[in-house]
Amino acid sequence: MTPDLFRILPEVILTLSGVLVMLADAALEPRADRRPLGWLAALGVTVALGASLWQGSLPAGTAFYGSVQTDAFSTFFHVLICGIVLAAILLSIDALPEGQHHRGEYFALMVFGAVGMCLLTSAVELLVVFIALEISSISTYVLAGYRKDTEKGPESAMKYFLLGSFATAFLLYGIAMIFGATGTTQIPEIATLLPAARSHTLVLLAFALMMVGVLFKVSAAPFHVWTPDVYEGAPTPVVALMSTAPKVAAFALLVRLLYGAFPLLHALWMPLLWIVAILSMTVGNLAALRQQNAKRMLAYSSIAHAGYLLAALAGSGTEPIAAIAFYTAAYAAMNVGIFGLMSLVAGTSERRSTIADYRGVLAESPLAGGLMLLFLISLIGIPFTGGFFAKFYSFSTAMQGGATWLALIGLLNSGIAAAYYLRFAMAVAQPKNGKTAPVGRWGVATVVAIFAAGGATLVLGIAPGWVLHAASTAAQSFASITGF
Amino acid sequence: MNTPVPADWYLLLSAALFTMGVIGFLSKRSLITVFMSIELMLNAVNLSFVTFAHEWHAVKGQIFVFFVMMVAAAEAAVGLAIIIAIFRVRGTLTVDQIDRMKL
Amino acid sequence: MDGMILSLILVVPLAGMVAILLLPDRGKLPAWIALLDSLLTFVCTLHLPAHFHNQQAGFQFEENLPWLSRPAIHFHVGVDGLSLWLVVLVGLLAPVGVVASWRAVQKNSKVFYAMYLLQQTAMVGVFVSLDLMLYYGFWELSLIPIAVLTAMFGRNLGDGAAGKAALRFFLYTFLASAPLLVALLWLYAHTGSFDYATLQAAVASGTLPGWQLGWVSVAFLIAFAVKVPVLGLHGWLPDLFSEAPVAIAMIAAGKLGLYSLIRFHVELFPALAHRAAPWMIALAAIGILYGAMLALVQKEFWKLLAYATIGSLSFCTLGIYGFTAAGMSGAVLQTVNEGVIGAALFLMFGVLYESARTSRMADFGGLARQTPRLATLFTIAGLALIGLPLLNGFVGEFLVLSGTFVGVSRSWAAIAALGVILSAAYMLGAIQKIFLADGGDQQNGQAGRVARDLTGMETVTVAVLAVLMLAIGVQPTVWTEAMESALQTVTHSMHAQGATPVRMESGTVIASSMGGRQ
Amino acid sequence: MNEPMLFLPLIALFPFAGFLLNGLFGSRLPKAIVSTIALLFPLLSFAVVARAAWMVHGGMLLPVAESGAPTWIAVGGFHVGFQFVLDQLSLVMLLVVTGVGFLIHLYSVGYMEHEQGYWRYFAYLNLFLFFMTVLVLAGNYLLMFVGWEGVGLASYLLIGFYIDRKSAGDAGKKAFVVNRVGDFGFLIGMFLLIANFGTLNFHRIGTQLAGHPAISGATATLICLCLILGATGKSAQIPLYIWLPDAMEGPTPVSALIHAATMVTAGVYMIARTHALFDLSPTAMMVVAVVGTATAFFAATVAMVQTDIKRVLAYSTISQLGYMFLGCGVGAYSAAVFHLMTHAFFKALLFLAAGSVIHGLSGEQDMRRMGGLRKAMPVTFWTMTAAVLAISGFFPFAGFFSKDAILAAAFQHGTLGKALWTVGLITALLTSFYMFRLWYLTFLGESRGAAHQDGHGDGHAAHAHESPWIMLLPLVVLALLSVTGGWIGIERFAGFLEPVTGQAAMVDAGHTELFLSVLAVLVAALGWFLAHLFFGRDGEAAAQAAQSLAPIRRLLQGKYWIDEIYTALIVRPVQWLARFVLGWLGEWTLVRGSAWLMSGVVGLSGELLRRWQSGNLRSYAAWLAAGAAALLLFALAGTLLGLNGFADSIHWAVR
Repeated sequence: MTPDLFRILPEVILTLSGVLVMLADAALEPRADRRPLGWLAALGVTVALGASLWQGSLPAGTAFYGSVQTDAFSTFFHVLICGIVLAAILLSIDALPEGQHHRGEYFALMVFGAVGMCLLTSAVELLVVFIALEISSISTYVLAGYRKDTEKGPESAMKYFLLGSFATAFLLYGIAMIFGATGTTQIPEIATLLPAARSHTLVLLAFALMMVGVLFKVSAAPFHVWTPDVYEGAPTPVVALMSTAPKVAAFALLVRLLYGAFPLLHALWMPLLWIVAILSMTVGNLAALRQQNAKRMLAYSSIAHAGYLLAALAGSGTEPIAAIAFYTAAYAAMNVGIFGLMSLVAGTSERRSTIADYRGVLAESPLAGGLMLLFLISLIGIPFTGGFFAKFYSFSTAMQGGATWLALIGLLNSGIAAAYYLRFAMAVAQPKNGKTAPVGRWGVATVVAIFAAGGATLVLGIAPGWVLHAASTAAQSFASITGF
Repeated sequence: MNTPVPADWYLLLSAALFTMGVIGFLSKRSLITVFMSIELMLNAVNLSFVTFAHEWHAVKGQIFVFFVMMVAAAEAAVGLAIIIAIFRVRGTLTVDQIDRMKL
Repeated sequence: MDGMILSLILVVPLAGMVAILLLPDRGKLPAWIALLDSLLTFVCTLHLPAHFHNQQAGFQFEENLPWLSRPAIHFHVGVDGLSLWLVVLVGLLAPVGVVASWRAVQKNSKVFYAMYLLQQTAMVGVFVSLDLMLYYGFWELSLIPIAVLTAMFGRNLGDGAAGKAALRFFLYTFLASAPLLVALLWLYAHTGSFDYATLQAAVASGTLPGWQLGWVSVAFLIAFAVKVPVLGLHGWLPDLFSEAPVAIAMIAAGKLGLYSLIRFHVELFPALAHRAAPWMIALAAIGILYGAMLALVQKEFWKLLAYATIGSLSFCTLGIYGFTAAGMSGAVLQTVNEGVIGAALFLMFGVLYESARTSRMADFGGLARQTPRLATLFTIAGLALIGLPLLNGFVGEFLVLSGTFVGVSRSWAAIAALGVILSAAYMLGAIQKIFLADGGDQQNGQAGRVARDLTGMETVTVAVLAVLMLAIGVQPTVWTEAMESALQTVTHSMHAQGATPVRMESGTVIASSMGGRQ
Repeated sequence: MNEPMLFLPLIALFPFAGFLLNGLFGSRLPKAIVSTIALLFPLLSFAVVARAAWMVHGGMLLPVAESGAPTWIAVGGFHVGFQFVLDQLSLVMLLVVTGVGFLIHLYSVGYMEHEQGYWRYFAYLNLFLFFMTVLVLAGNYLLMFVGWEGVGLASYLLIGFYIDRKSAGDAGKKAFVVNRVGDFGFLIGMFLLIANFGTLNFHRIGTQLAGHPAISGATATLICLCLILGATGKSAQIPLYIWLPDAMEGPTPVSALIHAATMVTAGVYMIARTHALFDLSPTAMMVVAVVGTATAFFAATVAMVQTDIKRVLAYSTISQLGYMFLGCGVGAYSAAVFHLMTHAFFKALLFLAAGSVIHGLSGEQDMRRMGGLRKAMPVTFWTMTAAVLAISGFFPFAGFFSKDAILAAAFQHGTLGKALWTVGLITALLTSFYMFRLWYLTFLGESRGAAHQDGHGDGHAAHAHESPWIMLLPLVVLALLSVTGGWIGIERFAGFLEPVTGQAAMVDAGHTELFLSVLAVLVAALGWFLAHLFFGRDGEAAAQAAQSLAPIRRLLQGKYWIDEIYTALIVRPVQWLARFVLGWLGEWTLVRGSAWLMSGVVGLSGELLRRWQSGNLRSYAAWLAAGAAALLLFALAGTLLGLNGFADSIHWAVR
């Protein structure tokens, strides 16, 4: 029997590296350059990545009295989250302004956030879910408000913090309710005990309240209002992290809850998710049309992508899980890529905020402009890019489940989405005029991160075979364990 | 002699507390009070946990309460730090004035 | 070699693109690479007709490699009579486009030529792919270069008109292809494969639910009709033609949409295409007059060319939806003709615009003396466009009109034939305003804008196109033979739908038509 | 039977070779080489035709079919090739086309000597000959259509030869577009033929008709009417004649070749070629006859008041073509072709002589500034006199025989025939009147050249010089032909054409025929006398006659304002329709409007949603709470009310 520790090896490594970074930061004198700390954090995350890959080879099983479960599903998400955090750290090594003495904590916070998110994907005990959620949320709250000197930084942190804890309170209340109804907080046990639940209104209440918390984290439609303001205020590398990793972890949690805990309520949450998906897509795309600020526009686009992801749930069998897994991977690659480039192009002082500021970037530096075009095209969903295949796979799963209308609305929505992505791409492609500012310097770390993201987007578009395979094995193993 | 108070009463109290917390969150003007209302909501949840733990004679509920309190403490620390940061930059704590980012 | 040629044609432009991206953007280097690469592509495409067996039905040079197992997508490419000459056309137009933008594109030509070569791969991909998902991939990919290059190298960038035109073009096609993807997924959900042959069999077998299949075919039809463009969906054409760089505009309209209409609407859904035919014929016939009349009153030559293209493309749609042997072969031939003539006219208008910086025809006048070569070649291309016998336009138009008149409906054919008069009027009007003494600026002393004559390279290119126009006009059988064998299946399958194909030679009086509608 | 090859395709390919050589290399070759090329190839083509004529004379049976290339268009059972067929009719036409063509080429060398773009002129002229020979030799309608539009193109290029003159460009465009209207009719006719006969080959259609004509009279009439529309376009009859007078903008030899001798006769040739079909529908025949006569009379009236020498000849051509149409209309196809041949001779001569006059007066075309050229240009004078006598129909000249044959045939064609005959006779009177008017104004009386310009006495007559011999030789040859052309006599000519044009209704010999010809000559003499009266002795008779008829004179001078009516009725409405109905309504409102509306709605809703982000934390929290409430309601209400599909899976919820 593999010892319990192996089940949470990646999380342990991440925690250790976080602590190490904090200690190293304390050891350095205040004025020293914090860049090596970034490399240290990056090293830690890479080791954790390796550990989770190794963990994949272990047979699936639970640990710590069934509170944490590792299977192909959790490994897939572990690798994905570690990859995202690694990229975010690499991006921020060059992006953060010089001379800020407290930069050490920045990298530590990112690593601790990673711990929370990884734990979230393998937790099957609601208590562990709550703790993991809080760890990742708190670290992202602080990261959001990182640029303390600007007016927008603290405001975005404040909004994210208050609304986040508000939603977590709802989630917690839901957990209490389910505990009251079934007497347990173990996800598998909930599923078995559900038919014999004490009182059914309690179960439904619990489900609804938990959904509020999770949908907030996923930034789906009615609970998306925080996203634009927070993304606008936070520094761009943090947004690269915030818009992808927590969302990926939240979707893993959503799958765990829906398929693991409440399979019986299928007839209840299917139409619910239909409505939320359509709402998110439409709100996300329409609001982004007239958006001038680049980051706010991409915030709305992430809301829309949450909608496309939820649409996949309309499928039947294990297809939706595989589709969600693949979509999150492609979505992560695109968003990390585009935000990474925006942080590079805007430079340390973030002087490019509106879309018009990005005019003439392709002429200024063909490499950065070209890559930006690649990511935008992938976000639109043009074939031979990851974005297209993700949407294609998600909507074909929905179609298999008979949701033709959802697929049609989804694709028309991505048609509307093309309008504002293209407006951004056209601005980038315009020839230079007077006020085209110079593009930031290509640091080694940024090169690695952005080319990794670009490569992932292209590979997921042209030869998505092996990632598809990984996603479907994850779905198979999840299904076999939860036995639906 | 004094029959135990039935469990539902506790639940009702916790629900009441929770809704008061929500209303507080929506109506209060100062950041600190808003923050306090979140704490109130968390404690309401603790109450319901304890009730269910007693109901199901499972110690797990109480363990949960400890964790919730621990997390509430962590949140308090971070939350107050953020509130101070805002105060230093904006010089005000009234929620309605902190809306630089809109539209 | 036969098994590899199609993927070679797809890869060569990509290789050129990569070479251009890697090498520095100094002077004419990207342009030379693009020219050599496009010529190489053209030579490769010529391999196809050389080894094509006209009589052999079905697809040739087929390659079928599994690409993805989960949604069963294959890299399945093949060519038959229908797509053979269209691939060669793309091969031919590639170098012509490079020559056309030789002088026009000076700054960051690296991005221009890289995108341009990507466009060639996308277009060849559309014509050769037999797996509907692969087809959809190339179909969408072909939008990007056009949109980006129009935004970057468009004409009046100042007031953002180029950006708007690019955006309008992209959205028109992209929004229309959303339902297309849904239809594709629906078919996949019901048949489990994207392969053209299996889908064709499944649709023919009638196992798929009726009314939904109807909607699927409508989705296919609209997506392709926007790309042609058919009348009513042509909002994007005039803007794109007056904004896009010449090399892009000459390949943007017509070919992709028409080929897709035949292959993926008429051949895939014969019964439903048969039901949609009356509407399409009506739209096409009116489109011919609509385009020709609007071209008559245009003051700028880009808009004139746009509406002329709408008119001549409506001829092709008229031919396709007549389902007669003559009509369909005529339509495919007319597509090739429109490509050749359009390329020549675009190149020459580009030269005029580039040297005189204005597209208002009244500003020119009396250029025949200044630019003799340009005048003669322009007149030849113009006459080919309006369908002068012994040039290629006439053969296409005659076949389409005779096919429609005899096999479909006399009234529509007569209306369409009126277009012949209007086309002569607007083209000769243009020739007169630009090249002959139009009295515009001549009188008030200010000589018409000085325009440069064609350079050596440009003259050779347009001369080759002119000779091709004459060759197609005199010996069209070289081209129609391959097309006809491919369309055999369609015209016969149409037979099952009651549209009896026209038997012309046997002398018996055949006034057959669809449901006796005269 | 090894029939010797007649090399028919060469007849067409020789001029094409001339066109290619001059077209590609002409601008770099000296004038001498250009003219040798331009003359050599038509001569070769004429030689082949002459050899063919000699072979036929020697007893070779016609028709002979040879094909240039086997197939041209072969699609779906419809097959048409480059078949060239020589029969009696096309032999006559070829003799005229290549013969007169060569003479005009010779003349042009002199006339165009010091013109810019000399090589371009001869390239286009050769191109014209190529298309005309293709038209005549074509074995099927489609190949004829190639020639048909080809000559239209050549005439467009030649009319617009003077590229500096806007009026030339407009005239060229007008000619081509009006021809295109006719070609539209021809195209529809061809489609009807394909629909009814399945083929466009003359021979096959002939055999199908000869057997048991399966097609009804009505379809035959429809086909013929379409072909007539085509013919009126090409042969400048009402209603599509308006382009011919403007075509005078081109150089004079062009008018002689294209707008007198060859191209304009294509319509008559086509009708003669499809006489089998026309015989089937009397209504079509009647239409041809009436159109012909009306055009003849109408054009003759207008010609009377024209002052430009070339315009007079242009209207005279339209009038004479009217006669040929009348001939065809009454079934006398051979008479029509006979008149076509003779007309080619004397009308070409008239134009060339006029050209020589203009050349002599260095560009002067207005008859009011001519006069007294008799002594200055004797050869031109005598050849022109021969032509004037021929066209007026005086006895020994060619015009008398051919016009008389047509009028005789018309006379016998029932009551309608008699009416047409009378109009024809009146037109003959007008014809001789305006021809002699031209004759008097140009050659007799004293020169009015300089009087208008600078008042000194000598005027044009003094320094008007005779044209060089290269221009006069063709004049003399054509004069001979104009005189002797008619002596073949209609009987022998009809006999020769009989296998092609079928049995012509024989004129019953004896006194009626004699009476008609005498009457014709008298009418011609009367015309001469009137002209002599008005213009012979200049002076008061002409002036006071003009006053009394002033309103009619103005009407005629305005050419009945037909051009203006056409512009008002057709051109303006089309442009208005295009600019406003299609332009504004179609493009801006429907197409652009719909796209703008859609994007507007989407954009507006986007704007509203953007407003939703008020930035105020409490409003965010409110939305969050509202969302949560909605979710709760949905979860609870959904189960209790048993929304669709809810009840089955969690049936126990109601408990």
